[in-house]
This record gives sequence, C-alpha cells and structure tokens, in this order.
Amino acid sequence: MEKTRQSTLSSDDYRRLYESLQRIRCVEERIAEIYPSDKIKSPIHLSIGQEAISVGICDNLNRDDVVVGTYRGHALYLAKGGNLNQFMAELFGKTDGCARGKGGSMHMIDMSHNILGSSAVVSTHIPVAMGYAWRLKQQAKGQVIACFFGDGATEEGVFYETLNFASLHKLPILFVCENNGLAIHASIEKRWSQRNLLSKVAGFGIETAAVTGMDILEIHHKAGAAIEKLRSGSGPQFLECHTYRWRQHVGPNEDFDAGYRTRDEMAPWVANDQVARIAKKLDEGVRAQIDSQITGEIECAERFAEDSPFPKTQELWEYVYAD
Amino acid sequence: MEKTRQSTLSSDDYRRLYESLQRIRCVEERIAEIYPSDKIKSPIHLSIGQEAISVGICDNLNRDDVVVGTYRGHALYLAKGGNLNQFMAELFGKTDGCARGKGGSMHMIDMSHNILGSSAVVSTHIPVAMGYAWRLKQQAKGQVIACFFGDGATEEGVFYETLNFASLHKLPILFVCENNGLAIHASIEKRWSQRNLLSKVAGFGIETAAVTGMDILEIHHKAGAAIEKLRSGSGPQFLECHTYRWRQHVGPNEDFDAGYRTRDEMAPWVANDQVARIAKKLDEGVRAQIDSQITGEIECAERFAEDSPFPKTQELWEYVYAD
Amino acid sequence: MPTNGHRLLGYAGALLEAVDQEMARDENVITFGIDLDDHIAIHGTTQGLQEKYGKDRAFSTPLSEDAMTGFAVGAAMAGMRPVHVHIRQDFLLLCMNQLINMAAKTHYMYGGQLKVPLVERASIGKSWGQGAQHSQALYSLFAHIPGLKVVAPSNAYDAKGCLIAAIRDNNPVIFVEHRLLYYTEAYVPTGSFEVEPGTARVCAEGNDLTLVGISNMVPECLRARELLAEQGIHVEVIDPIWLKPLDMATILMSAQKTGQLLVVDNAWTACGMSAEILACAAESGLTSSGIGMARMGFAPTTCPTSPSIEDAFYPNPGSIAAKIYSMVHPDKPPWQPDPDRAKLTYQSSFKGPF
Amino acid sequence: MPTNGHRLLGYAGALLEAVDQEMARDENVITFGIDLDDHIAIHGTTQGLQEKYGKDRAFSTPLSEDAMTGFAVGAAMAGMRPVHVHIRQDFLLLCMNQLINMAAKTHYMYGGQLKVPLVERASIGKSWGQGAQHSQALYSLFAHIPGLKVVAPSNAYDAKGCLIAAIRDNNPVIFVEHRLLYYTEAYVPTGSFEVEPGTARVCAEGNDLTLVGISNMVPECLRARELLAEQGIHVEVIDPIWLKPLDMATILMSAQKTGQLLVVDNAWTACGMSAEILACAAESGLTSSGIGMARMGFAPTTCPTSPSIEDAFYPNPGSIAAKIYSMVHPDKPPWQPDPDRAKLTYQSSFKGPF
Ligand SMILES: Cc1ncc(C[n+]2csc(CCOP(=O)(O)OP(=O)(O)O)c2C)c(N)n1
Ligand SMILES: Cc1ncc(C[n+]2csc(CCOP(=O)(O)OP(=O)(O)O)c2C)c(N)n1
Ligand SMILES: [Mg+2]
Ligand SMILES: [Mg+2]
Repeated sequence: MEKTRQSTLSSDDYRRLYESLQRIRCVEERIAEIYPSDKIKSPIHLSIGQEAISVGICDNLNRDDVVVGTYRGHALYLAKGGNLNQFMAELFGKTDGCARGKGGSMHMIDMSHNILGSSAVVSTHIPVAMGYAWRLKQQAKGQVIACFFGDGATEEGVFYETLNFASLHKLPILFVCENNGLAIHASIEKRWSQRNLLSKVAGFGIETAAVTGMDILEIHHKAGAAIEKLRSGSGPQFLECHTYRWRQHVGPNEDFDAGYRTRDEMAPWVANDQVARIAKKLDEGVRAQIDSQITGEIECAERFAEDSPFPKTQELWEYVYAD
Repeated sequence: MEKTRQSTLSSDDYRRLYESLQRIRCVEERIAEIYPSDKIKSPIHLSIGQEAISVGICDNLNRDDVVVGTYRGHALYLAKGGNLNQFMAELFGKTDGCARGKGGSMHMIDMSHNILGSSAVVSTHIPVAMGYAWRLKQQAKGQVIACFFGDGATEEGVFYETLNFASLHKLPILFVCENNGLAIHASIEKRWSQRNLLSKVAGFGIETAAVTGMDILEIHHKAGAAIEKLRSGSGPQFLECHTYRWRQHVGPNEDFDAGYRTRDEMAPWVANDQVARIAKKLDEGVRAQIDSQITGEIECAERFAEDSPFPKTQELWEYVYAD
Repeated sequence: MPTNGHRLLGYAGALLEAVDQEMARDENVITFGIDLDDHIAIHGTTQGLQEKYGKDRAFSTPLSEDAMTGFAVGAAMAGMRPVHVHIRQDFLLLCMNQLINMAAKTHYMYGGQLKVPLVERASIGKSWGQGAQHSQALYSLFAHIPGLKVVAPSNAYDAKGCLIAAIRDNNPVIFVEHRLLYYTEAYVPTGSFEVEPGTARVCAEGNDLTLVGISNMVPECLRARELLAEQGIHVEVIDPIWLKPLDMATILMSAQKTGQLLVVDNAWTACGMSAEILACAAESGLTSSGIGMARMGFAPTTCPTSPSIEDAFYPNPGSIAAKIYSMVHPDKPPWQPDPDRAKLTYQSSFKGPF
Repeated sequence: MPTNGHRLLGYAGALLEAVDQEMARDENVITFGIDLDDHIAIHGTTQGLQEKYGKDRAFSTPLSEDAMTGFAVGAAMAGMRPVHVHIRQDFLLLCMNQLINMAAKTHYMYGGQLKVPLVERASIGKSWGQGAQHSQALYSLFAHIPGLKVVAPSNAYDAKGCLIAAIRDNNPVIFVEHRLLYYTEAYVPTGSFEVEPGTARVCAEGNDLTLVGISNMVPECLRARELLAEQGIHVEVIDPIWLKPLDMATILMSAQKTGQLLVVDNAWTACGMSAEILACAAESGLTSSGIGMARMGFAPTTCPTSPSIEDAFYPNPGSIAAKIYSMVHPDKPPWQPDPDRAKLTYQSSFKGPF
C-alpha cells in the first residue's frame, strides 16, 4: 500500500490492485459458498461487484491512515490490509475473531491496520470519523481518515451535520459514497428529491468528485488527488462512486427473482467487472501465482477459524466496561 | 388577513400591516415591562425587531392556512390572529391561558386560528410541519402551512431530512428562515461552513428566495408569490429573511454589555424599523386610533390574565393522556 | 383469549390484518416506514397495502427516521392516524427526540388543544448473530415517559387486537413486536376487536409462583411451566400485554395467592419493566407478607454475535425453570431441565432473513 | 466528605475546576458544546477554558447534537477524552443513537479493541416555568444500558470529584448536573481527587428509615430530615452519587438497620432509578424481613409551567417529610411540616437566567 501518485500505473501497481481485488472477490465468493452450512451464524452483506472502490481508494492510503465503513464492510477491511484469519474466525463466531466473536460480519475491526470497524446502524460512523479526524488534524502528521457509506446514508440528517462541521474545521476526512442506487430494495427515485448528490455536498463548501463508470483507475486517480489535498490541509474531500451490488442486500445469493430489479440491469456492470479488467493487465503467470496464493490464504483462514474455539460462557461478561 | 396579490399595497393593506406590527411591538414591550414583577414566571424570547417577517408572511395566509414556529413565537402567534387574552393568561400561568397554564411563553397555541404551537427544542417542529402538510395536500383544498425557524435550526440534521422528503412529495409547505445571525450568542461564522443557506436548500430541488434588507413589503411580496405557487401544487418554497434581534436571547432586556455584539451593529436595523416605516404610511388620525385600540386590547388582556385563576392542583393531572 | 370459531393465523398475518381492517374502516389511517413496500414487506406485515390503499396511504420513506417520526407527529396533529414502522427497535434511538419531546408532551403542553394518535411499530430481534446494534429491546425507555403508551403482544391474537386498539387510541403508542413471534400462530377472530390498554392476562394458572413474561418471554415462560409441572411445581403465567398502562392488580392478586413473584423480561433489567413490576409489588405492601421476588432478563452485557455466548445472553425455558425451582425449593440442590427439551421449535428453526 | 483545610466553592466553580485541572494534566482532554464559549459559559462551568487551552481544546459547536456526539465518540476512539456539554438534558434525546448504539457498545462489540472514554455533561432544569421540554431528568434511560456509566453529584465536592473520575474513566459517562445546585457551595479540596464510581455516601445517620435521595433531592431529603427530627423521627439519608454502577450494598445495609426504605428521585418513577433501587432491595431478600418500601419522584405527568401546578409536580421537603411520617407512623393521622419551613432558600431565590 504505497502511495501511487502517477496517473499511469506501473505493472507493480496493477499487481497490487489485482491481488487486493481478487482477494476480496474470492473471500466473498467463498463466504457465499460456506453460508448454507450455517457455520456463519450472522447476517452477511456482500460487496461483490463493488470491490474496486475500496481497493482503488485504500491503495492511496498509508498504514497509519484510518478507514471506517459500514456493515457492507468486508471489502474495505481486506483492502486496508485487515487480518484475514481473524476476519474468518469472526465470521465463524470464534474467540480468535477480530472482535472475539462479539461483532460478527457487520463489525470487522483491525486497529493494527487502522481499520476502525463499521456500524450496522446506517450513517452512525460518519460523525465518528469526523471525531477521529479531529485528532488526526491535531497530531498534524499528515494522516487522513476515509469514511465509506452508501447512498442511503446520505438521507440521514447526521450526514449533513457532519458535512457542515467537518468543512467548518477543515478536517482531513475523505468522504466516500458508494452509490449503488439501492437502499435495501428501494431505488433512489423513492428516496431523493434530487439526484445530484454532489450539489448538496458542495453547498457545505466541500470539494467533490464523481466516478460514474466504476473504473478503478479513475477511482484510484481521483482518490489520490483528493488525499493529497487532504494531507496539505485543504479540508474535507468528497468522492461519489457509482456502482452496483451483484448479490442480495443481505445473504449469499442473487435475488433477481424478487422483482425489484432485473438481471439485465446488472449486465453492463458485470461486463465492466474490474477484477477481470485488472487481471488482464497482468502476465498469465503472475496472475496464476497470485490466485494460488490467495487460495492458500483463504484455506489457511478457514482452518484457523475452524480450529479456534467458540467463546466460553464467561466471555459473555468480558469487555462490557473498559478498565 | 385577506390575500394581497398586488405588489403595490392599498391604504387598507398598510392599515392592516401596521395594526399587526404595532400590536406585536406593543405587546412585547409591555411583556418586558411586566417581567421584573415576576408575574410571568416563564422564560421569554422576544421577537422585537423581527416582527415584520411574521406579519409580512401571515398577511398572505388565510385563516385555514396553518403556521408553526419556535419558542421565539409571540410575533407569529399574534400575526396569525391568535387570541391575545388567552396569550396573556398563558404568560401569567393562568388556567384560561391558551395552554391552560401548561405551556407558557414557549408553547403558544390557538387552533381556532390554525396556530399549531411552537417547540422549545430547536428544529423539532420542522418535520412536524411536514406531516401536517401531508394532510393538507391530501385534502386538496389549497391550504398551506408556513413553518418558521431561526438560522440555528438549519444546523440540525432533521432540517435536511425534512427538505428532502417535503420536496420529494411536493408538499405545500413554506419554509421561513428568520436569519438573525445568532444562535443564542454564537455568530454564523462559528457555526456554518458556508454562509449561503439557499444553495444548501436548492440542492434538494426546492425553490428559494431571500429578503436581505428586512423590508416588509418585499417580504410580503415574495411570500405572496411563494404561497401562490404552493397553492398551485409546486412543492415546497423556501424564504430566507435576514433580520436582527434587538433584545437578549432570553429575557426582557438589551444585552450590549455582554460583549458578543455592539449597539452599533444594531443601529442600521433600528433605523430601518418596519413598524415606524409602515406607521408613516398612515394618516396620523388612523394611526392614533389603531394605537389606542391596541392599548385597550392589551389592558383588557392583562386584566383577563390577572382575573383568571391559577390552575388548581388537580389540573396537574389533566391532559396527560387524551381520551 | 377466546378461540371459538376463529381460524389459526400467524402473528405477522394478524398484524397485517389489523392495519388492513383499520385502513379500510378509517381513511385517516396511513402507514409508512423504510422498506414498507418491497417484497419483504416488513416480514409480510405490510404486504399489499400499497396496492389496496394507494401510495398516499402506504409508502416507503427515505432513511430519515427522525424527520419521519416528526412527520408522523404532524400528520397525527392534523387528524390522521399514522402507523410508522421500523424493522428494528434499535433504530427508534433516532426517534427519541420526536417521540419524547414532542409526541408524548403535545396533548398536555397545549392544554388539550392537540392530540397525537400515532403508532410506532418496531420489532425486536434475537439470535443468529444480529449483534449489539440489532438486538435491543428498548421499551422501558418509553415506559418511563408519561404521555406514551407501550404494548408488547406475545401472540397473534393480541397482535391483532392490540394493534387495532393502538391505532384507535388517541395517544402515541409504542408497539413492540418480536421477530421470532412472527412465525407463531394463534386462533384469531376474523372481525375487528380491541385488546384494551391496561389489561393483563392470566395465561395459565398455578399456585406455587407467579411468573410474569414479557413479549417473547411469554412462550418461553409457558414452556418452563410445562417442564416444572413434571417436577410437581405449578406456576401461574401472566402476560401483562400492555406495559404502559400496566395492570399491576392482576399481577398482585396472583402473587398474593402464590407467595412468589418472578418477572422475566425480554430486555435488560436495570431500570426496566422487571424493575418497575417488582418496585410496584414492593410498594404495594406485598413485601410485608414476605413474598419472594426476583427478575430475569438479558445479561447485563452488550449482545454478542457468537452463538456460544449469544445463547447465554437471553433467558430461556431452561434457565427460567431452573430459577423457579430454586425459588420454590430454596433448600434443595439446584435442578435444570434437559436443555434439548427446553428448546422451542419455532425458535430453533429461525435463521434469517434479516 | 472531608472538609478540613478546603475552601468553600460553588458547584459550578467545582465543575470548572475539575475540567480545568484535567485539561492541564492531560492534553487529550477536550471540551465542547453549544454555547460553551459565550459569556454565560454554561453557567460559568466553562469560563476561561478557551482562553487558557485554545480553540482546539475548548470550543462551541453548531446546533448538531447528533453529529457532535458521534464526533465525541470518534475523538474518544482516537485517544482523546472529550467532555461534551449540553445546557439541558432534554437535548440528549437527540444523542441517544450515538450514546446507546455506538458509545455504549464499542468496547464490547469490538472485543476490546477500542475504548470510548467520553463524558456527556447535561443539566436538569427545574422551576420558573421551564416546562415540558426543558425540565426532564432522563438518566434512567442511560442507566438501563450496559456499557454506560451514570453519575449525579448532589454537591460541589462530589461535582468536582465525580467529574475528574468521569474524565479519567475509560468508558462513556453520563454526567447529570442540576441547575439549582450550581449556586450551592461545599468545602472542596483545591487539588485533584476522584469520587470513584460505585460508592454511595451516608450523608446523615438515623435509625427510623433509610431515605435515598438522587441529585437535587439530596438537599431536599436533608431538609426533610431536619423537619422530621423535630417530630422525633430520625432518618438516615443516603446519596448514591453514582447511579450506574450503583452501590446497593450501602443502601441495603442501612435499610436492614432501619427497616424502612424510601427512595426520592428527581425524575419520573416508572422504570426509573427509584424502581431499580426498590427492585434490587426486593430481590435481595430484604422483603422477607418485611421491610416497608416506597418511592417518590416527579408526578406521572408532563411538567407544566404554571407555578401553582409546577410546584406539585416535584417532590419537596414538605411532601417527603409527610410521606416519611406516614411510613413511620402508619396508624397516626397524617402530618405535614409548615410549608414555609420546608422551602430551601437556594431554590426560592432562583429565577433564571435560562
Ligand atoms: C438508521 C438505520 N435505519 C435503517 C436501517 C436498515 N437498513 C440496513 S441497510 C439499509 C440500506 C442502506 O443503504 P445504503 O446506505 O445505500 O447502503 P448499501 O446497503 O446499499 O451498501 C437500511 C435501510 C439501518 N441499519 N439503520
Ligand atoms: C435541540 C436544541 N439544542 C439546543 C437548544 C438551546 N437553544 C435554545 S435557542 C438556541 C439558538 C437557536 O437559534 P436560532 O435557531 O437561530 O433561533 P433564534 O433564537 O435566533 O430565533 C439554542 C441553541 C435547544 N433549545 N434545542
Ligand atoms: Mg446503497
Ligand atoms: Mg438565530
């Protein structure tokens, strides 16, 4: 995760992006496979199809930069370098999980990589990111926080309160809206009086940018530029990325039988799959090697999760209060 | 309170505006005089200096149109035609008060004039107005609701949630921001990342207008135009009126000794006093007659309030639940 | 609850039937909430309402719980009877200001000039790793507040009767639904009926101990009762149904008869409904007759996701029965029922959807 | 509370001194809230902090309670110790989601990876027609929730010691201040000290009844005690100070000694702290020794503004004394102290500012 400032990427850059994209895709597909076995007793919200946003943005972040996201947070956790073993153990409800079996799929955290967890109550992490950013600004080490949320989150009042205060105090926060056009099953027409999100955001004096075509290179580039501005004290930056959720809102499956959308609607997004796209930029051999490495990582993580014990009853009582 | 569509007003119109302005000014000045006697055991937030907004807007409303406002709500109550005797009795904590001594200065209501009360928790009445507007839209009788609030209220998230939903459903609601530049003692610089309120509002697809010079005729005219649009189903309208609070945030006095603002800052607003301005448009005789009528009304209201009994202990228990 | 001539109906279907019948009866009834009109239809409880009554009377909303609660308050003031629906009670924490500062106080603070007849439906989750933010039961927060009513039906019959009563009530009512109960059935009249505020029900009689269960804890208590009967212990199970107003008379009468009182809440105990019921009993003078009192509820922890500890977070028929055994036989060694027999089938079959 | 060698200090000054000393000691302490930096300075409790520590550590905020609470949570996660201030507890209803869904749960839900050491200061109003929305005391809503701590100091000494303890605590603490107490004085050490969570104080001894007062009700209870002493009744007054964690041991020991327990809360009783204390006492087995229990609090109504009925809304030394008299002498005719003698001077002199 080094900084990549150039707008044309090197083969090392592609390699890194591919590895991250492919890891997320494979992990989530594997989760979907495991799910019917009931080993994962926790609601799952897959990011399949949306990975390029987390990957394109996190590739611009340093380890000491911070991220925070939502219940649909697997991609972000992995893109920021979160520990895969602890991730899998958490899904399995095991005591070696990143949250010791107390958080589950919706609350993945790894503070050793500055992954600040994620909230299951829409929008609640947005002002939290702002509080964290205050600290980063005080410390003046050039660190930033990237806060990810969905289009639905922009309907909650706290979103606007946060835009105002973050802008008023020029906090080093990158707002990332993953606009997949849906909140659960409701389309934007049912929810927004006006489709132009960025004009609402700009009203608070915040610089904005959009990536409408789900192009990881454009995301990478625009995020890089925004983060550079943040590090130089410009005040908050806002990036809207249009995207598409390939699976159900919650659960492992597709849901085109539900009637609220069609498979045709998804087709162009699948044709534009960024995992496949970046894969093509690599040598066959390099790619195969990454693929098999990832397969190994996942097998290892599953084993780790299987082997870890379930929390003992007394663990129910631990961590209610901090010492 | 007939509709006044023309942009130049008749002498009758002036008479009506003056009567309303003067009534409010005199009532509030009288309240300030009474206050040290402790007959009014309730916090008071005077509108002195801001009256022209309520008056200019309410003059465009019919009796069956609805208004709702804030704890700084005396002007609105009186401008919409609220009963003065019950108002004064409420201030005195008497059982014949409009809220039977249970609401006080901050919760003046008169449903016989469609004055929907006012809230002491900033912004809370804004979505309430929207709910009321839903009903008005359903009934399709051309009624509208005007919702008044301060500049501070626009910092609460619920304000944006309301703009979105009201605009999405084209509800017949006139939003009126009385921007006096202060929330208690805090200036807008401390609170807003960006001074242009209307650009934030416009982001939700709402038509906006501003009156920056505290000119009652301009307020009257722009409110009239907005209300006309509302009645024809245009969706919400937003009017921002810049103004100045002459007295303390709460209490009967001036507070230029407090240090957060100077008397000089107020001077141009006083020079532009709309009560005095409209007074000049009337014949001396007409004006004197209105003045003495108002003096009589106020004396009568005070007597009414004095004569009304305090609530009996058992009244504490009444109206907790509706039958 | 009378069963003659009624058909078996699920709890979710009963809720739907209640709203449907009220919407048909009174055009002022409207219902809305996030995802009210999708194919999940709030677990079927709002299915078809939009088709039948139109988008003006049954609609989905943006993710703006605070404003939409204020909207409900305003619509209610204007003469409508809004039924605002939430998929989880945890989200009511976004609505507290409107519910407590506005809805609860309007009628009083305006000396009776306005009424706020609104229903705030919200379900409680449980199990399957829903976790800290999707599992709370927060009704005691509302039961603290004068001006609000709170109801938590434990079966399909009451679900229908209470919802009709709540819609017709001229006050704001917090309506508590338990997700696991959606799949349970009871005999429910086809016609309209009300289960009135403030009347508890004795669900099963007994002389050894008074067992009060709340919401989902009612079936759990009933199962505990069966297991205890095999041990010769006969408990009386009471369902308060309405938590505010609370029918303490029925509970006190039973406790006087049995000499022991255990309240099992489906929530935390501290400052909760179980505290309130015990405090009322203590104040009533029951204490002077030396009656034993206890309460159970969620563990005083946040709710974890791992099944091994999540199970221990909630009371269940096994832990309830064990507790009662020790109250009735303080001198005997502790006893526990076979854990397999303490499971409730309708619960073990639940695995999402979420 | 020790008095040797300490100067008399007002409650407001004690709060200021606590924050000031903690800000000097630990640069991670920051404080903010609406109107924190104006000339009123939250009744003097934040006076001069901005001049001394700069705008980055003491600042006013926009009217955005929800976001600013989330801000506090995030700053705390990042290692700061935020003290978020509200002029009235009623406004905490806008902060419930962040306080309950986030602050209370973070440490647990992330298996200990994060801590949220934040203090949420908010005052309770009373009298002078503050009315329905400016008079509430809502701490029992927080006491219901695992993960939160709640404290309600009743005097300047505890105000300072509790606030220092709260700031140093690694958990979210709801800090309850009573407006009328701001003007009361006590002997307070000049140096730094902590009044630890979970320790109640016996403020005055007695053998006839245990009287637990909360927040502002402590001085009211002490006045009632004086009036009762003239009637030969000697009550023991206990101040729990911390409401969560709650020191029941001290209360139970006293109640065992006196044989009667009355809790006077400065809030509604239903599902409130007074319910919790009575329920704990009932569960403890105290009941089997036939101890009398009762509670008082706000009338179960919304708070009105007119003084004639506002007075009746709150418990006062007169009504407390009368209640105790009837508990101690159930067979004698009721007695009431002279209302004029039951007034507390620091209260009758209060008339705004608001
Ligand atoms: C405050 C709140 N309201 C409602 C919900 C239920 N809910 C869960 S996810 C979701 C949709 C969120 O949509 P969006 O923000 O676009 O994220 P996406 O799921 O599309 O990634 C809703 C309404 C919630 N979790 N929190
Ligand atoms: C939610 C909420 N937060 C804080 C307060 C305290 N408060 C009362 S009035 C006020 C300022 C409001 O300013 P504005 O909306 O501009 O109205 P103005 O008083 O200037 O008319 C504040 C912060 C409150 N009443 N409600
Ligand atoms: Mg979305
Ligand atoms: Mg203002």
